[in-house]
Amino acid sequence: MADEAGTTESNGEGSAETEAPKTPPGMDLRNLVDAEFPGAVLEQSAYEDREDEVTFVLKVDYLLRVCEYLRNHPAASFKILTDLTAAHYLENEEPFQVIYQLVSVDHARLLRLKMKIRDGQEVPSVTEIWSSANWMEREVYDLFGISFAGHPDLRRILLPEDWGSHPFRKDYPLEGRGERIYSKPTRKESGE
Amino acid sequence: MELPFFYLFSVGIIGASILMVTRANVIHAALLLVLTFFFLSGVYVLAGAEFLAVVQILLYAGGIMVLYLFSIMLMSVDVAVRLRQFHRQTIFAMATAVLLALEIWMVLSRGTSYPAFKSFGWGIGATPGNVEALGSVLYTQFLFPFEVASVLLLAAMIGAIVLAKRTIDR
Amino acid sequence: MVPLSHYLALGAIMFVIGVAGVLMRRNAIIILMSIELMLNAVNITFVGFARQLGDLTGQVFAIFVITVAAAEAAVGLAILIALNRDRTILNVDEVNLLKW
Amino acid sequence: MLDVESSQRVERGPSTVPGTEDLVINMGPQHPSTHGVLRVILKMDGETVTDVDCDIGYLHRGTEKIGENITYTMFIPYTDRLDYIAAPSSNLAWVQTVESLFDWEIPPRALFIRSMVAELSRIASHLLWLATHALDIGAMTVFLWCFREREMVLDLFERAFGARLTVNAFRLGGLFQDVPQEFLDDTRAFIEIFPSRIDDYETLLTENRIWLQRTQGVGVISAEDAMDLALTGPILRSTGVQWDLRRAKPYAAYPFLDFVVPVGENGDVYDRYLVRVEEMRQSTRIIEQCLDMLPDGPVSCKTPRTIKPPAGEVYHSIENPKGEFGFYLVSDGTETPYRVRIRPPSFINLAGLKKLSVGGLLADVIAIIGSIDIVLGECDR
Amino acid sequence: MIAEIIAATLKIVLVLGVVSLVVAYLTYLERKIIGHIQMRLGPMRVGWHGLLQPIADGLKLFLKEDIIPSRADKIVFVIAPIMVLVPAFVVYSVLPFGPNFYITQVNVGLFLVLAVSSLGVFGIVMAGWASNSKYSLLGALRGAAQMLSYEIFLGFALIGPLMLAGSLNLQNIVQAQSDVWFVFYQPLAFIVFFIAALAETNRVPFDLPEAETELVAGFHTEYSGMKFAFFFLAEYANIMAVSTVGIAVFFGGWKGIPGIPLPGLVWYLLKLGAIIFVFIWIRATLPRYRYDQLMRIGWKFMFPLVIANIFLTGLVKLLFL
Repeated sequence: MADEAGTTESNGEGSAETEAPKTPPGMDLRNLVDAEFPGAVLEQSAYEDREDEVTFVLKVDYLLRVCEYLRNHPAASFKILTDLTAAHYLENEEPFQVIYQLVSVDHARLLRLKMKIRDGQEVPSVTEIWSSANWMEREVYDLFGISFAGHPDLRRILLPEDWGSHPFRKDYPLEGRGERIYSKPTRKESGE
Repeated sequence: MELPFFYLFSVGIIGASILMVTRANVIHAALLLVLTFFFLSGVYVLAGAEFLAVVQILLYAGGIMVLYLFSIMLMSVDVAVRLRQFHRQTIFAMATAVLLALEIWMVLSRGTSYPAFKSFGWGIGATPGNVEALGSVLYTQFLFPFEVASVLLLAAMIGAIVLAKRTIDR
Repeated sequence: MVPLSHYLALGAIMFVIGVAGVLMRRNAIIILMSIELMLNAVNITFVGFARQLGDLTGQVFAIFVITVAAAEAAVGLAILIALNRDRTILNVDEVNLLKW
Repeated sequence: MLDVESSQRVERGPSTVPGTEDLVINMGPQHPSTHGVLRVILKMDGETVTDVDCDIGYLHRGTEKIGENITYTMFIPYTDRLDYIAAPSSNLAWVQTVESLFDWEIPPRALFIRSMVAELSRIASHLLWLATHALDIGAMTVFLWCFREREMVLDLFERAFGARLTVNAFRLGGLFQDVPQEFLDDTRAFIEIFPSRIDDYETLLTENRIWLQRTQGVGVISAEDAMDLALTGPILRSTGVQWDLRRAKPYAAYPFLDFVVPVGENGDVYDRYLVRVEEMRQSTRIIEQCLDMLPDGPVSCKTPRTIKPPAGEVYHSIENPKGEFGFYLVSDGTETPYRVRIRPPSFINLAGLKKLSVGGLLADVIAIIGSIDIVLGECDR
Repeated sequence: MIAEIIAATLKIVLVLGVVSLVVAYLTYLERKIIGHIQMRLGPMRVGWHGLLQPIADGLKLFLKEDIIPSRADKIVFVIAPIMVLVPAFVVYSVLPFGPNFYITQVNVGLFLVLAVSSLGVFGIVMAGWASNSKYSLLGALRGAAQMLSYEIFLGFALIGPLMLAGSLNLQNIVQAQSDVWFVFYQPLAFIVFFIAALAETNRVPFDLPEAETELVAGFHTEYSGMKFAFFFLAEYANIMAVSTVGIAVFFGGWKGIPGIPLPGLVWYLLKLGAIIFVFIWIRATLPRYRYDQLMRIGWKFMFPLVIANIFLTGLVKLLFL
């Protein structure tokens, strides 16, 4: 069912791209996702002329489904999750953005997915879809404190296990010890 | 000249073997046993069995005892050191050993009067450890036992593999 | 020239030490090594006699004894490794599954 | 089989822990073949590896956070310290990312010099990789031979930029100043002798039976798995996927240059070796073309005194010697970036170590770590 | 009687002194040769062209702090280097260096060499176990398995030439090669012997017990100072010993090419230099085998080869001699 819809969609897209070059880049993918998951893409941002900077802002609930769809659909075929990171916008209502940078080798194109989340909100882990997410989600957890539901091994990766806070948040002080809660390990702990 | 060396080696053998039997640390015991074998090969040299002396070092020390050490390292021996080392039956065991020693001593002290020994000419002196002679005896007169020994070794090899391998399929 | 009785006495002492080791110790590896000691005690006797009688048969038998000792060590250690792996046993009195 | 860990056993009773036969080996962070401060915790059954866990972060300096608090130009030297084996490549990734926020016209001479220096850095990086990889597998002569040529490359860097390792090669908008003529002459002299030197290394390794036995069929990964793990660079190409950003998303002068993207077949350590060695040859070709085609003219476009890119976000990546090296940059229109994210090839490729090495032997892990070609400065950032 | 003892002692001291010196300079030779293969100079600072480098190294090692790890088994830890060094030197007691230049001759000479050199593995196992370190233990286990297996091939490879010579006495074996060196009769045996010798002495490509990139330094990871120097010396003494055995059994020992009048000792040294050069050359050229590959080529390739060689030798001897 999904496959059929996908193929017809992609065929339509191929022709649309050649006929109407004026459409903003990434519309084919947008249509693809909208057709399968209406309402999943909250907004789409891209430079007028840059194919590779296409960005979809996704609803958190749809993340896993959209990712899997984009990975497996032949018209998208985003086999590589090349980068996964986060950004902290302190003033926003949903201060954290989780950013997924996808690469399709078959079509030689890039796509950026984004999710805006509140502080403390859990994000579903995409490790089931792309194994490469494993370490990158750990890194985001380590540095931003965003936890990923369903991650097989969510530990800190770059900082010590007992580092008290998440330094890449914008409210992390740059000087002094600040909120950096770091307790020296007791003798017993470090002895093992 | 031989006698002092014999006593030296004997003291070494007895001392090292007593230490070996009483050590708690298995590795130390094994190394002491190797030491015993060195002294033993010294005794073999004195007895004119040079080939046997070298075999003793090559096979016993260089082969079997390395196998022992190898196996000990594969097992967890550090725990065993802290456990009780001797049986509850130690006293009886000692008594048995002493009894055995007495018995052997009695046999030995009366030994030369046994009729079976009398027919041999005592003190002929030894053939020197002639490797060629030993080889020819081994491969002619004792060919059958030799072959049996090789079969025994084969059986032991297969048995060891079967026993020590976790799963045969792997 | 070392008299025969010396060889025999040395063999006897080694044998008794070996017997004592087998009977007293709980550690299976040391028991195996004590058996090696006993086998070597026998070898001394063989070699002593070979020397005394001017006959190589004793040495030949000593070689066979070493062969048997090698086989015994291989199988014995294999058993110990199997025991140690499955039940982490090193003491003989814990091997009591077949004890009546 | 080996049991060194278990000191907690009780006198009686069977062991209840099923994993007691495992030997845990801590490899690093001061181990000779972890190529820096990488700590690998290996669980082994005898000599067979059953589990791999990497402990990284010993070199974590918060480079991304630093980048968010200094100006765009000031961050260029920090990129040197990421992949310090091939520093110009890191510079290139950063300056191109920032430039892509503007609509500057970079002069062609600068583009060609950038490509040329990036390829020189690729040669330098691959030489260091080959040297240490061969040394890990025990071939010590290759190590010193490779270093001889790497010294020549570093001398070229010194001639052009005044530094050997952390060169700070490029500026936003082009180059700081034109390279001296001697640099071009020396580069030409270098690429004339370099192919024969590659032949020398290959004489020692490519058909060496021991080398083949140690590398063929070791650390095999399929193209699907490699993409799933986002392995990029020579590792991905060794599986037969022709994915090279110089080709797929051409940047700098690469659209005008003719080169072959070598791919392997089996995705094992040996194919990665072949791919990298062939890449060195191709790099030589690229450098030669750059020298031939090098146009005259300025080396920098006019840039404002303070660099304030328009607000926006961009992800730009280049083909670093190790793989895809990219920056995700968010600009809020001020002098400093709002968010700098480094897409580190070593970090992500290292995540594949577990997949590559479980089931192999201890010696294979060494070969596999070598074949991944990590540099911890960029892995830990 | 006393004169005999003094003469014997003098001989021993002389041979041991010369051997120690040669062994020390083997390290220099190795560094120089490898240096030139790798397009560099090797040691150049101490003395003319670094000639005093081995002495400087020895002094440095002698003055270094002697560290015993706190959780090591101290007695075994101390005995281990001795157990490695002593067999390495005892072997020299029966090796022939010249027509009249040897310590002693015994009629089980070659056999004794094999037996004593097999004891070196004890030192390795003891060192690995006593260090109480996993790298050391792995190195020791590898070492034990490797040396135990390759000793067999080494011994079996020597049986072919032995059958031709009909003696275990090394001087007799040398004499038996007055006409033709055994290497021409027994090329297979020599190949296997040489490979096994590389493995026995833990040399590249079989240096697994001390593979620095895998096991840091293998069984002697925890050793320092003079104890470390003992392992080092023993390694080179073993190389020289096994080369000497190879020369005696396959290359006519101290016998030269007829027509060139040189003393036996000089011939021996020339041959030794050639063989050791090959050892060093191999080290500079080849990568390292993996553990399972090492065992595989041993048991599946070399073992059948030596058995076939013995069989062929016996057959030829039976039919044609």
